[in-house]
Amino acid sequence: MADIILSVSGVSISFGGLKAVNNVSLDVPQGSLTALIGPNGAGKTTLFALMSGFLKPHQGTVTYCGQDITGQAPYINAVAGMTRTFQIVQPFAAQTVLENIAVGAHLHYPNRHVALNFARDIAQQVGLISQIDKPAADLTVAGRKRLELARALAAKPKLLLLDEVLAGLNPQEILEMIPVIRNMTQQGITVLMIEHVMQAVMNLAEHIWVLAQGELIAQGNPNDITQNAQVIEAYLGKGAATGQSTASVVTNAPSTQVSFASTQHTNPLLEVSGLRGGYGHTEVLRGIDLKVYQGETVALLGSNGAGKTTFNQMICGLVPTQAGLVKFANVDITGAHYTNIVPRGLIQVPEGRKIFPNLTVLENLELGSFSRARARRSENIEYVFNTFPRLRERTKQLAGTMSGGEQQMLAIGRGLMAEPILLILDEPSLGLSPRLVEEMFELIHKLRETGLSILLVEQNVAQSLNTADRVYVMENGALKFSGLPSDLMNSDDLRRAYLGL
Amino acid sequence: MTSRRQFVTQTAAAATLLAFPMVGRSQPAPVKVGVIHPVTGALAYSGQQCRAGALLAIEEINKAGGIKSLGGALIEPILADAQSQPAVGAAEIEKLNEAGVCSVVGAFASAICLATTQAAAKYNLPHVVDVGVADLIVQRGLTNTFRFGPGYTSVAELAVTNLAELNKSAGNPAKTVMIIHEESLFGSGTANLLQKSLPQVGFEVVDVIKHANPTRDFNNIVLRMKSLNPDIVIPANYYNEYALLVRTMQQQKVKPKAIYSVLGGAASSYKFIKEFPDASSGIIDCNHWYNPKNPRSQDLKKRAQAMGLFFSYELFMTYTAMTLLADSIDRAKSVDREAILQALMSSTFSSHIMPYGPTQFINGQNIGGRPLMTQVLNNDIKVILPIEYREAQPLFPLKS
Amino acid sequence: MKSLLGIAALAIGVGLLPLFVESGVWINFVMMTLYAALLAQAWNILGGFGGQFSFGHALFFGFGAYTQAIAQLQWGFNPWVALTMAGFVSGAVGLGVGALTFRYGLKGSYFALVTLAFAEVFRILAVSVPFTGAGVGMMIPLKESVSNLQFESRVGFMYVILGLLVAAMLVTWWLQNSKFGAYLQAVRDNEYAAQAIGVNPFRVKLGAIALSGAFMGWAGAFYLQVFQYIDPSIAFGPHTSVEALVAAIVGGLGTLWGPLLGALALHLLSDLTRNLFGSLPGINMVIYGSMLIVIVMFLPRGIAGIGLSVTRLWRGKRG
Amino acid sequence: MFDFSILFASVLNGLTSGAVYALVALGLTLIYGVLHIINFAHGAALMVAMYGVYELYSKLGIDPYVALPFLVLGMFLLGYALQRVIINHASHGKDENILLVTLGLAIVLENLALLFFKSDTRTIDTAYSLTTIAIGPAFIALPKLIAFAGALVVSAILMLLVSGTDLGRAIRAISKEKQGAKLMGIHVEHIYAMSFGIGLACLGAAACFLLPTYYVNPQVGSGFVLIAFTIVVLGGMGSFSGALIGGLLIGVVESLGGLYLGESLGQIGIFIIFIVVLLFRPQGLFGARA
Repeated sequence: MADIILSVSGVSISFGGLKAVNNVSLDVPQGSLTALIGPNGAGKTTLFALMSGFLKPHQGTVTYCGQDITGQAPYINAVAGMTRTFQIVQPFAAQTVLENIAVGAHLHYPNRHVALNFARDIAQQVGLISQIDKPAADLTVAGRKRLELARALAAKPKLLLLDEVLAGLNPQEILEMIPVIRNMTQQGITVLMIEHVMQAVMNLAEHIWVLAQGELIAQGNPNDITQNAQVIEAYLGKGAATGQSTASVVTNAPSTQVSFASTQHTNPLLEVSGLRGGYGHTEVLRGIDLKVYQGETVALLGSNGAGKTTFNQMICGLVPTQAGLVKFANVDITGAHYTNIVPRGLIQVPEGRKIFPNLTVLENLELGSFSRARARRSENIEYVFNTFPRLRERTKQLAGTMSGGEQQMLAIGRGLMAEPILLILDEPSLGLSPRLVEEMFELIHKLRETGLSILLVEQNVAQSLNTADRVYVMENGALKFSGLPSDLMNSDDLRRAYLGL
Repeated sequence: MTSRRQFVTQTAAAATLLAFPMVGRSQPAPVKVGVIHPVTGALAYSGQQCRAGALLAIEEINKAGGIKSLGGALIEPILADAQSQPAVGAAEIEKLNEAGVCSVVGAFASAICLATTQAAAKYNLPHVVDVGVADLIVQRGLTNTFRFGPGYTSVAELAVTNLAELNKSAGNPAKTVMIIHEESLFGSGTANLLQKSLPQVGFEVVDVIKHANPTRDFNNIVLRMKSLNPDIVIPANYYNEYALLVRTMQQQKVKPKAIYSVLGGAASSYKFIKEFPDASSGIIDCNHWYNPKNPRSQDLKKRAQAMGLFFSYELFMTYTAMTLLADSIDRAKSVDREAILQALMSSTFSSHIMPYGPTQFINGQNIGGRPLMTQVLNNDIKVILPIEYREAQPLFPLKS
Repeated sequence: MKSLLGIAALAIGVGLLPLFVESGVWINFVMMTLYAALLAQAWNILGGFGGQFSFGHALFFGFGAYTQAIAQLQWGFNPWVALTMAGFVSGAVGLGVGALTFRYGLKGSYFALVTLAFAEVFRILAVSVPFTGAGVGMMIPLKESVSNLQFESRVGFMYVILGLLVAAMLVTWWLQNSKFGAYLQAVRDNEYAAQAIGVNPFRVKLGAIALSGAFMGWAGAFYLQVFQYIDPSIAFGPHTSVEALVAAIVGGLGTLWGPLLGALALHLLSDLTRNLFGSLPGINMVIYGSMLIVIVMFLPRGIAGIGLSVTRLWRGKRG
Repeated sequence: MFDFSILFASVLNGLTSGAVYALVALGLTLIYGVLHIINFAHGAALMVAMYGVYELYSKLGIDPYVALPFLVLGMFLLGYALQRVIINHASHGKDENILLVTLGLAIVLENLALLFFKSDTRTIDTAYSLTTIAIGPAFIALPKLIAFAGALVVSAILMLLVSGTDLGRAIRAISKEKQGAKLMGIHVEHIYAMSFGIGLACLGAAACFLLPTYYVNPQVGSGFVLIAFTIVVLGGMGSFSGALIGGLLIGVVESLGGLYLGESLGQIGIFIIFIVVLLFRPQGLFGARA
């Protein structure tokens, strides 16, 4: 066993009610290439922040090269050779790519010219050399990920923490990045990576830690991990480990099959065709065709960075559409202003809840009926309270001070206040404990029984499949599968999309 | 809106003046005179009053046939705006110099005058200071700078002696004094002088309070006054604060034996009396004032009022400064700067509306210049001292 | 390199100006423009490169001016010596204010307002304590000689301010071509990312505010030498702070030439309007203010930003 | 050194002045809380409102207190238009530009006033301008008492508006969670403009309460901006109750400071508080951590 460069022992931190990281211990061997995986909201990025000094753990210690660096300022750690990248890329937007990299290079090369030359070498390594004079803001997602990497490399780290440097890249780009990362270890840099793109993790990492609900649930080499029932459950949800149980779930939902069949002939409630678009220069959606029929519950699956959330924002009018058509209730709402979309009853419960933290629970609900169903506000509040008894207890509490689960309920309740015709649920189970996840899906079942049409965007596959009438799988901004849950369960698409097999 | 009308008439006047040269073809070349004041910014009101005064003077002179010795050449005012900033004032002097003015009148505020006189000195450009009471202005050995009116030192000294005199003739009812002044050059300078000299004539200065411009509320100052209960209150500040102070005293029922202002911003202002007859009544002021016995001053007053302007000290001080300059140009018989400087230095200008002694400039200061003591009596401003200009008996102490 | 040649060209160009221009108006115009450019460049070091917006830069200006005055009048120093001191004193004040505000992590509007308050506090102190001459202010005697840093013609002063501005621009150039400058801009654009690669934001910001303060102080000392009179509201009043930041922003934040361009544009604008409409008090400033809004509307990246690509117009640093 | 009656009067006076400051600060804090704009045109806007009061009184003989509703409405419309038409478009959402735009607006408004009303200070002399009421040993000018009461009422109404209506909820919601608001169909630009309008409407009210005892000239606003900033910070940027309490507190501090240190030096206390609060409690004495 090589000697340990970074050792985390028993670190915990919690925000509000939520234990983001709970008593995690792990040792990173010198010169290794290891990975930290886990579903969204598992606390991976928080753990990185604790390691690199951006957060101070409430308990536990962080040891780097044999020294206790618990809560030591990030820049001191960086000087000592530990640098990190950020999941949400943080370029120095106003400066050129070369200037960005040079900032890193200056850590070891005070002289401007030397630093710039070194920065050029790094740009060469990561394949940015052709764009060094562009302003960082003009880079594509892939470009920015590379820049993130380059800037960290330029600081000549001993230990490099990579936070999802592959997320949002298309398969081609991912294939290009893999050698770049492997190359680093050959230069003797210890790499610890958070990654969702499993095929990458599987063929890069020699050792994997799995984090879920802030706790370390498994570790080992890639093969052990893929076989590990706990891991599969964490990713695919309950019952996915054993195929037939889920199958039964799907088959014992005949009612849905019928409703699905019956709606086939009528016009779809939501009809999206050839939808393209993204942010600035980067096209996130590469042509999406999707239908939701009256009374249907449709699941849209995909690893994160696949473009699901962008899709939601686009049909709700928050992100401009570049091409394609969006029809809702037989009305073309392509590129319409959000104030013209919401009143039609296309209501979204966004990823990350986006509740109003500085308002009370009641006020949040009241604003739910700001532009729709205002007349029946009080009845609807009653209805929501009956659906979520826990919210009733918290009427006067500031929403921001509630636990994640409660906030999620509030977000859904707020959405229901507008009497949605189609309800979009974006990652409703994100960051919830297993018990709450169960509750959440029971609730979705309930809503569905009321005949409400639902577009469910999820990572929790098995649960979603139990709930949905039809399924779409999105990958890198394009649909990879569309059909019945049962078909998907038995196909490899799923495992490929999630475990890279 | 009267205000708009005033504005229009005033600028119209300016316009016609500027038009004059074109009118008279046979006229000799007009005499260009720089008129620089802070007509925008914090000091805009006083600046505009000054400008109006200068324009009234020029109008009068031109109507009366211009500069005689120059074949009746008309005076052409070149207007400049110091924007209430010394730096801008200095820049405007450069502009006036290039515009070929033979001399300059201005620039109301002491801080601005310091900058403009110095800038003008570089071109040996005669600069008549209209108000600028800070004595620094004429103590720098600038040979181009002339101030016809008194500086605050002489005003303060006179104020103190007169106060002692008043007090004595009334049987020394007043012993204690409280000074309230604005915090900049004029207020602080005046206050310092008073603080030194009042004790020498037997008054005890119980308190000196400095306040900012603007001060939002004078109640706490007045409350302090209430607790110290001085016999005499001496304000030295600008119009707004002066008005607020006196009104607040009235509200708080503080009635000293006298409100005795030195260069009081509002004390001898017809505007103030019109707006606050009660608050203003009885106030004594030692300030720039015109000779009430001189009929010209009365019709100047009428002309000003006809234009919807108040006949304020800024107006007639600049008016007088302008006439002094015109007289000197006339005696210089040329627009040559050096000649005008000589004429100013040797000036014995007497045909003015001020109650001054014989004009004589020493180091640029007219030693004949002096203020008058006025008091607000039944809604009018009456001269009470010195005797030769007295219009009414002083009311001291105020019975309350 | 190109920039350095540009600065040299500026120095030579302005330096030779008096050979062709006698007009006092133009010399004065150039002098006041260079002076405004120095204010803006000083502000730009902290505001443009450091992303720390100060509304109270008059604080440093005032300290410079009063140092210049007190050193001469009360300690009998030669004005040139005083001038040197002025910059260092203001720089030190910058360190003090920075140490306080950055230590407590103030940024954005909070930093802006605290600087405003500091300036106001010292204005009131200057009015209240005797050794600044209180409200009466301070006046340096008129003794025109080079050794006394007073010149009978504006040309002399123009050379002095030119020298100061060139120095400020060289420092700015250095910011664009040095480790410190790179770190400063990194902190401006993204403090987290900067920390992750070894930048200590606190130290970097301190350096910037000290530099910025020093040049502001020299501007203040220069003002005193030219106009010879200073009082608390001239020294610490908001006017100077505003003049500095407006010129810098209008010209283009975080650029080498922006502040000079901004100062030039604004001075042309204000002189033009003043000379065209001087007889109608107010209208000149109305036009001036409207132009300010229009400039911001159409040149969101400042005058120096005209050349930049559309995407850069919209991105760039946050206040 | 001062006996009770003086202190009592001074505190009362501080409260009455503070209430009006609070009114000015309420507008500022609302605008800051929602748009995160430091509105440099606030003082100029107050000046405009005061000229409005002056004109209504001197031309149409409308009493300032009667004019209040018109002023409030007028200022609201002005504010809405300024934000929707000018600030929103000119600023490109960049702080430094917003700063310049509001600065430019201030210059324009002040000098338009100079153009139309000339520079001279104007006061209105209502029947009650100099009436005073004796409260215990202290005399308080009637208009100041009315201003005090009025300011409290207006702030109460404002708080009801902000806490009790959908508009108010939307205003607060947007200040923290723009996207969530959009998904509820709340029109962000419209709410921004509403907030700016309401912010200026407060000034309309403040003007009506000020003029009977104060004066108006083109620069009059500048005297109130800095103190309003102080109050906003003291109360916590975006906190309404904070602004109200902060206003009263500053009023008293100013009054006592003026009483003991003299007016000029007395001001220093305000700014020391200002700095200390900013350094050690930037969320304000009453605000919650942002």
